[in-house]
Amino acid sequence: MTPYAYIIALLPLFSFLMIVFFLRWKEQVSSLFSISMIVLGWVLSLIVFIETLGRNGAPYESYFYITSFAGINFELGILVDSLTAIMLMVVTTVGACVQIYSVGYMKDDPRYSRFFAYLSLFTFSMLGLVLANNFFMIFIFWELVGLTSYLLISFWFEKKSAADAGKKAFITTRIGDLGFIVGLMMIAFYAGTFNYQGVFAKAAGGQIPAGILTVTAIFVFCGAVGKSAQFPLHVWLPDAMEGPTPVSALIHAATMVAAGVYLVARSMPIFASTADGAMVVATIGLITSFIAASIGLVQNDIKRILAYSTVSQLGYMIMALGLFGHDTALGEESVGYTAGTLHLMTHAFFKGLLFLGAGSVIHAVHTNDIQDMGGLSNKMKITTWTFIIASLSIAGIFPLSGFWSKDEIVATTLHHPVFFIGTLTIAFMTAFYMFRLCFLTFFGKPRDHHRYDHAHESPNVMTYPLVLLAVLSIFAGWWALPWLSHGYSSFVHFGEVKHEGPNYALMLISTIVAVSGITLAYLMYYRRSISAEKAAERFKPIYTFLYNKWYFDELYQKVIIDPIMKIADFMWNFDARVIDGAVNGTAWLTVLWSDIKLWFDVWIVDGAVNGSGWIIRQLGGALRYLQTGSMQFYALFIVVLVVLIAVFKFELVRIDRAWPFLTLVLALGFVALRFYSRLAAERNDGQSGISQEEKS
Amino acid sequence: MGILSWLYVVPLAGMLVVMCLPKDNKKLIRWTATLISVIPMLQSFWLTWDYFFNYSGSAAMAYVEGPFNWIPSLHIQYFLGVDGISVPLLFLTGLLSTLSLLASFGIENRVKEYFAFFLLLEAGMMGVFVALDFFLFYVFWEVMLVPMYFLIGVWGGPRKEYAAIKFFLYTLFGSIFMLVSILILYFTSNPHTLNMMTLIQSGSTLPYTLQMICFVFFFIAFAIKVPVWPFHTWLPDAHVEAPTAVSVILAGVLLKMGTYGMLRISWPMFPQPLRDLSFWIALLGVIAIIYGALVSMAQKDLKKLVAYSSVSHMGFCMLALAAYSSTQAISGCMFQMVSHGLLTGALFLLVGVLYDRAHTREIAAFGGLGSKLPIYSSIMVFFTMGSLGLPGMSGFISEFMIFIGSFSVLNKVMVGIAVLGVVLGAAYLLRMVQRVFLGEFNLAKWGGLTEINARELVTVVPLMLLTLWIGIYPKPLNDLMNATLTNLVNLMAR
Amino acid sequence: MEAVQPNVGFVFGLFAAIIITSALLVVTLKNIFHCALALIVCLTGVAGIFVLLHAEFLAAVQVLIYVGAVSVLIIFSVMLTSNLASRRIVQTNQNALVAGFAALIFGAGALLLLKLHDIWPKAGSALPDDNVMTIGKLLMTDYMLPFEVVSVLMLAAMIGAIVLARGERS
Amino acid sequence: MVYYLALAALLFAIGLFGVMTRRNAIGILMSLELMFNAANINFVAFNQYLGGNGMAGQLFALFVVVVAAAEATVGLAIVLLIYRNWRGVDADNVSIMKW
Repeated sequence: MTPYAYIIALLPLFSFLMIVFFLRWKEQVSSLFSISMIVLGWVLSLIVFIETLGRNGAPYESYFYITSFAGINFELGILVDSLTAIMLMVVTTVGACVQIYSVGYMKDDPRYSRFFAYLSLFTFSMLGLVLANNFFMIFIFWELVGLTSYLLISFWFEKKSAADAGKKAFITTRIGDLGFIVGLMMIAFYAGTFNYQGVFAKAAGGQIPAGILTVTAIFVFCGAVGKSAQFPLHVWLPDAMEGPTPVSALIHAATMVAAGVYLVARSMPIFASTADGAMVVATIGLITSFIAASIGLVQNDIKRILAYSTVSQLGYMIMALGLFGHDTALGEESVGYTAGTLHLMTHAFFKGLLFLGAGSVIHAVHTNDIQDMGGLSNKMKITTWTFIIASLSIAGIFPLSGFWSKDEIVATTLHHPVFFIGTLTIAFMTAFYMFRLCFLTFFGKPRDHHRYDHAHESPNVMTYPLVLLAVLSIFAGWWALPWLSHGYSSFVHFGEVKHEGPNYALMLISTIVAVSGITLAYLMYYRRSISAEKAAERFKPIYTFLYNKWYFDELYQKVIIDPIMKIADFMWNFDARVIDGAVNGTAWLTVLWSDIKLWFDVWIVDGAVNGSGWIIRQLGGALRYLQTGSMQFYALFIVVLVVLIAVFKFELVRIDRAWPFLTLVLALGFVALRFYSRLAAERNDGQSGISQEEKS
Repeated sequence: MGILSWLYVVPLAGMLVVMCLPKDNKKLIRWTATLISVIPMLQSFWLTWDYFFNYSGSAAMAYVEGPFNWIPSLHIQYFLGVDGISVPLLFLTGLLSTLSLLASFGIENRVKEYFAFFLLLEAGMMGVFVALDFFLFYVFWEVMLVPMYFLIGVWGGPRKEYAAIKFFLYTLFGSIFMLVSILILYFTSNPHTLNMMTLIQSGSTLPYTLQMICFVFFFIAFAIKVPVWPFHTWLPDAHVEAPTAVSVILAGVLLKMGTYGMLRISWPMFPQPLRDLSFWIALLGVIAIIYGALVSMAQKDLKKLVAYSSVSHMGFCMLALAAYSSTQAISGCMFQMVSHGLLTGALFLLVGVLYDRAHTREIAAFGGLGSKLPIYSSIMVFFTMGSLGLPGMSGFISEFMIFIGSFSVLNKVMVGIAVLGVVLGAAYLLRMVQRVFLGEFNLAKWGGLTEINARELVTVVPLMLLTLWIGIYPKPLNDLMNATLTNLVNLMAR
Repeated sequence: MEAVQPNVGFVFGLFAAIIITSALLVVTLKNIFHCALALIVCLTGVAGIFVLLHAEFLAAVQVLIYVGAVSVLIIFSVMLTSNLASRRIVQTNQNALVAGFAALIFGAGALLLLKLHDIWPKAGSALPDDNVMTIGKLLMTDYMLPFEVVSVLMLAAMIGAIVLARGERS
Repeated sequence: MVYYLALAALLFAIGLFGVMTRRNAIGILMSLELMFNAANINFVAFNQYLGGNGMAGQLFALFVVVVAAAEATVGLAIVLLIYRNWRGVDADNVSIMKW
């Protein structure tokens, strides 16, 4: 099956096209078709996964189309190794759950079919991204993911906030892509190829200068920063919660944001060759994780809390991967790669579950604000328990899958004290805000009775996916049990046994941290023995600061967006006034110059012309009486002149002697003619008047 | 008479036919003109097809007609031929002409003159792309101006006279520079000739100063057409005032003539000045990219936004042209020309569709059209995405190649700044999409808007397909041009 | 006059006198109808001159076309147009004096020129006897094109005349 | 030959006088015929005395006759028209091209 793995990606594309062109009008058929395609994809992924397991994760690569495009090879191919296989499983599993769930969640939406079409397109892009075997292709799907996320986030585009969020997501990730493009240009220029293996070979072989490699790595990482919502481009993700909840689950748990982590994991050989670059990655990861977790502590919107938790967890992964790169570059052993990718997988399951559970809650109470919820556990059993399983998992409670992956991350940071402390702090905060959420939502007394009375458990079509994901949230991590010598770790390292035995001290520490976080939340929000309000009052500045998300949005608005708009307006005015003004000014000067010339023309040149005209007119006034209108008179005139010419021509008269006489004759003749024709004119005037009358 | 002559003779003949039709039978005039323009369209299709299979392997001119001595006393020859850079543009010209004629059915006053002018315009455009003699080239170049002037000046919007005159004077201003350099070339060549092919070979043997003068003069002439910042201000006015179809042609074909001229004439003819000025050309390109994008962002008029986006997009072409020694960049430039023709042409068509219904183009006046006009909105969003360089569409291929190509030969920081244009492009286009199509729908105001109709669909669907094709499978287009471009790059980098 | 036989000289004198006299009558008579009659006489005289000059065919044509056709045409139009045919009014206009003087000088000058530049041969050349046949042949060979053109001209004139004279149908 | 030429000259002068002086349009036409005839006489005479064996002069005369006939036809038609429009054929009155 592996050679045909591309079919997995093509199935959702097929479903997208089918829905758009044929099935759009039949809503149920659309959704059914879409779901069956992704389930089929899941089955195929499973086969691929098993086959890859059999190969011990060894890469399988095939190109089915290579063109040398103006000097650079552009390939269209697939690369299936352990990472790809895991991602395929994750994407199809979560994708299938989300789609099934959407049948219930989007039931009455007027654009139901379109929603499934978009979901399919998104799944296609994501699978393509995962399967790609070179940087060019990954970039293509990368952008497609951006587009479809835009479409999905602003799915309810009538809502201004949704439309804004979509735009924000697209543009913010695009800023990251900017760096990615530059990274690609550097790859193309310095490596001369886009193919992963080719680039990695060059990077590892030291054929690229170290400085360049660092810069390249950082630029490529920029793409990941945008897509995975890392600091400083993390602002789009919480806003993106404006999309329908299944979309949030799909985009922000399993796929789009995972793409950034995937990119870093995929290009790990580059990062593993540059300690500085990898350190930048790790630092960014830590900062992001910390910022997001701290914001998550005080938010009230159920989805936003999850969003910040996502950002925080992504920061974890990035940090782990960065540390791995750093250590490897320095020749040290590290489990960061295992940790990062493992957490990517487990996180996908439990975060998907959390979002879907949140969706289920929202579906029931029609609000996002946890202050308006409470006591829902009585009404929504399945939702509550699956949600709590996921929360335990994310908090890192033994033996749920989150525990194992988080444990690995903590293990990664062992040699880096700052990171170690940061990680534990974040783990504490995570446990706290997750259970704050749980307690406020599901336990205690209902705070809004109207909503509470209205609440009900979601239909089966929505709860079954929850259960499935809950099972995965519990067991998926067991694959990486430290007691297994040929478990997850050796799989992602292509069979190479990179394994550290269980570190019981570490496990203990992280468990204590998690449990203490949960306990604090329990005390504050369940038992209410510590007043949350008082705490907020006491640390008012910090609370406000966190509540307003560190003022990132405002900062960006002030520092980036406003100036850009100002510059844009300025440029526009510049264009209209200065450049166009210069053009129009030139035109004006030309016109002025023309006016001067016109004056000159009218009074001097035309004066001369008109003067001669005037003279001619005067002459004409005299001569016009020759125009009697009678042809016979003309004939006579001609004959006279012919005779005269003949006289001179044949020298019947000597001009040199006769000219005074001739002049006299001519002058007299002229006067006579004039007089004569005047007479004729007067006589004819009467007649011609009559003839005019007769003519009419 | 070979096919290249027919390419421009048919529209010319068509113009005469249209002029002979009865004035009042508008339907007849419209269909006649459109059907006549189908002939050169099919010819250009066939040409592309045949060129691809039979001639694309070599850089030599194909379908050559002549050189026949035409006016021997002035050494003017009748000399036509095409190669890999003119064929795609001929294809574009043929296609866009027919589509724009189809989009012109809404014209109601002076129908006959309109369509006659349009066919004349098409003849001129075809002629420019096939001419290999400077005299012919210049004649066709000028022939286009006249119908364009009238098309804008008679059928345009409220400030049409201003726009038409501005366009005319601007281009004429450039043409004069071109004429001067042509004359310089003519009088310095020995024996005197106006044959481009010969002059390309001999141009580089002139004294350096003279080369520089000719290069700069040609550059000004072509830059105005492109338009390169700061010669661009005629473009927004002309675009905004021109009727839809004329905007399409203006953006789709006329702008390409500038870059085509550079690639065909001044670049290979004067490699030394090109080498010395390439930094400045790239700088102009980058300024145009950023500046055009920023100014687009400030626009309130839909059409003006698209017009300024043209400035930005053509800036990419200039950047690529500055990277003359990279085949990728030059192919990217050609791709960008074709792609911009398709995308911006389509965007203008679509803006026209909306304008026909709403009679306004003010962005702020709309909102939420997505729910009322789903098909129209989807198509518009499609082209917007193409325009901002989404993979899978032609714009991506071209921009990507330009970046890769110019990164390898130009100042790397400058190219990095140019990449910013991509984000700014996304910003202004998405802002536009958001404010026009998303958000709340004003039912009272726009309740009467109707969905895009079949004829209008016919005009944009081919462009969609081509955009997708080039975006997904650009190999044929690349193969079509590759030999020619390699040869050109060798000439330019000599 | 040497080349002309004595009797020919007499005949020529006779014809010349007839021509001049009738021509003068044509231009001076007050009754336009009488003018037309005088014209016929004059044209017949010219035909006689043609015979003297060995242009028998031309003479025949002269009689047929001029005397036969054109004159009839003129008389017809005189009858059609002239209610004045019988009336006697001055048939010359106010130009008469100057015109007479000019014509006189013209004629006199021509005669004077003939007198002063006596370059004209006295003897005629021998024309083919069958000059009618020769003319016919020439018309169909060397002068084919002028012949055709003149035919077309005739046709055009005919059509034109018909169109003009038909007037507007109301 | 000189006599023939003299005759033609006189005839031409008379015709000229007629053209210039007749009031009646038909009279003018008749005078024109006189001038044509004068020219014809010249042609034929030249043919006789100067034309060698050729017949060019006579042929020209022939064409002149034909053209004259055509001219007369059209001329008379115009005269008829003038008569119809102005109720007279007095050429003096047909002076709409006067200053």
